[in-house]
Amino acid sequence: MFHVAVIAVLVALVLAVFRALAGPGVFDRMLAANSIGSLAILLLAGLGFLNGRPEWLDIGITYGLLNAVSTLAVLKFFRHGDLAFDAEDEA
Amino acid sequence: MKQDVILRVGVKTVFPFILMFALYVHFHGDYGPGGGFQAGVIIAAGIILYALVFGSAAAKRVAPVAVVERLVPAGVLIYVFGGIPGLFAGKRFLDYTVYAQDPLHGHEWGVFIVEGGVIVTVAATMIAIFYAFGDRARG
Amino acid sequence: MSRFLELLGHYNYFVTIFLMMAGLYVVIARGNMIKKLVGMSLFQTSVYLLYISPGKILGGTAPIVDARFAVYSNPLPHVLILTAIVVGVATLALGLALVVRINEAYGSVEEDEIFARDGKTRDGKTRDGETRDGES
Amino acid sequence: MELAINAVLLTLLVAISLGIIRQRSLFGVVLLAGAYSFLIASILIVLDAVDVAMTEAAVGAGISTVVLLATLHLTGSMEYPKPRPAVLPLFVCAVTGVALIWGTWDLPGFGVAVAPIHQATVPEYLRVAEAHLIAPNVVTAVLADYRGYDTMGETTVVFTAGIGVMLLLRGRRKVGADAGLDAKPGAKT
Amino acid sequence: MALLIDALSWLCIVTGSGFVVVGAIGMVRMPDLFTRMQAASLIDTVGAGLLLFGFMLQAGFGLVTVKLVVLLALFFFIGPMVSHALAQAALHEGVKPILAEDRRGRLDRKAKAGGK
Repeated sequence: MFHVAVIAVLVALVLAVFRALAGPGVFDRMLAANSIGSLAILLLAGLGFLNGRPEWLDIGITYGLLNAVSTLAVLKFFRHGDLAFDAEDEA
Repeated sequence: MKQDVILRVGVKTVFPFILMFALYVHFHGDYGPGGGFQAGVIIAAGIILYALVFGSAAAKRVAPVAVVERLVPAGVLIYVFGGIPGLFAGKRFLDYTVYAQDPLHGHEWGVFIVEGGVIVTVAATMIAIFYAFGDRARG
Repeated sequence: MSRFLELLGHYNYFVTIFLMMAGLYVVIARGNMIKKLVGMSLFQTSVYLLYISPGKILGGTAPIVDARFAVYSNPLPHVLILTAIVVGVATLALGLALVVRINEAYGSVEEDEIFARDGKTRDGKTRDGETRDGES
Repeated sequence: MELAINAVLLTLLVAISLGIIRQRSLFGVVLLAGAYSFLIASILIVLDAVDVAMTEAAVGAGISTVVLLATLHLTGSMEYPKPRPAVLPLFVCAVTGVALIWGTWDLPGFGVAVAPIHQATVPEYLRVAEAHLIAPNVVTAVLADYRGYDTMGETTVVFTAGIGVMLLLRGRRKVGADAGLDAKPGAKT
Repeated sequence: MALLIDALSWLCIVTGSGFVVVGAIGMVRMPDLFTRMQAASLIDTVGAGLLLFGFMLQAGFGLVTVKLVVLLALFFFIGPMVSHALAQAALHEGVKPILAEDRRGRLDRKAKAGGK
């Protein structure tokens, strides 16, 4: 049954990579990159159960955190340009 | 992004758990994937996330520049000093069996100290790099 | 069938070499320095694959010892690459810092423009502040 | 199954790397590099390198994206529109690639346990670990214990790189030199 | 009882897989950024939720389940945060959603052009 999950996630990964390569705008690429991160977490969980060693979900948590960090960094770059931008500076 | 309520609340909630999780990765490194290098990078990522949402001035209150810059060499020194007791005991540099009677426990203590050095250096270096790039932008 | 499986196994090496060449191509064919650095990290990841792929044993599991398993993949390449990754990002940051300084000194990160500008200054008309900046 | 997953992920990796080569906006390159590092982390999971996968995801997707974006802010994010002639580099890469692929024919097959890499030193590590003389995670144990000198060197390299970045980027910008250069036509990309 | 739990986790995993694939197809097929985002959020919420819940049922009580819960909480926390930021940045940047009026207008124009 874990095969089903892993295959589904792989199919979704192929489609997400297609969107990342084809995506007309920057935001489409960003969305696809974020989805690739989420799918990598699901793939990791599925593979862990498939191989009988599910105790490595820590790696998945790391992926999730770093996915959020990189996406927020990109978005902040888009809004302010400067990654270390402060609202206090503006005032 | 400081005005953004959703991001602010979300990051404020997640931030302590990131640091806790980094410590878990560090101390659980003997029994699962993890260790000093990974934990250091995760701590740095947590601080960077904080700096992204609250601005770098707020992040510098959490991790002051002076402290971070002193921690960069401090980690290497912890590593090196972790190896020196072996020399005094007449054994080789980085020989951990001197730390306890039982060689296994000695190895565990040695790995613990050395990994402590690694996490300090890696985390501090990554944060210092981020600060350096961020400060350059404002001249 | 076995021939196909053998090729599928060698696919790892093919992809590794493809990525290596892709990185090399970006480094030598593109003039933008940031893109060159990204190409260098492509090359670097191909080296990770080159080390990790031979360490895998089919049917084995990750080298975290547990009573339930008997066959483990090779941990030694993992150790070498683990440290290489962290060092890799530190050196990438160093390279990017150099690029930032080059951009401040020359006003460009394109190799062609920098060479053109250097050619101009080398014809006797040296600008003091700039050369001193470049040397320090 | 392992081989099939591996093959699919490697193909996606090739696709993303082609995308990185073709992409002219540096911003897009950074985004694709993030996706690339998630994919390579997944491949490392399939190849049983869990510690490496964790590090690669953390470093590649998190830190290097942030550092690259910070650099883009300082330098400007469009690649120079005029492409260079690509025939010679392509030729060099193709020749080198073919030579390297020719070299792989003699390598042992993928995933066989009798390959030479698995014969020396590693069985000893695994035996010691199974006898509970070192930590169960062999990677951490070898990293900090057997190869302690190596890791000390790596830590020193990280430290040196950090110091180098600080030396290059801290301190005041030379405003005069900067302004003089920027006034020249064509200085900004 | 074991059979029941097995069947339930089967159901969850298969449905979750279905949602993941549907979300990914939507991400490729939808016409503009915002609809694509909505399709992609299917992966982050229903797909990931059902898959991880199915895995939880398989894992039983233990550290693995705790980690899965943490992972699920992370998905539910960070997914909406990131989508919110993404949509806001896109709107801020001037990306316009394709509205029903645009579509109807185009259809009307087409109909008129066909009629005349």
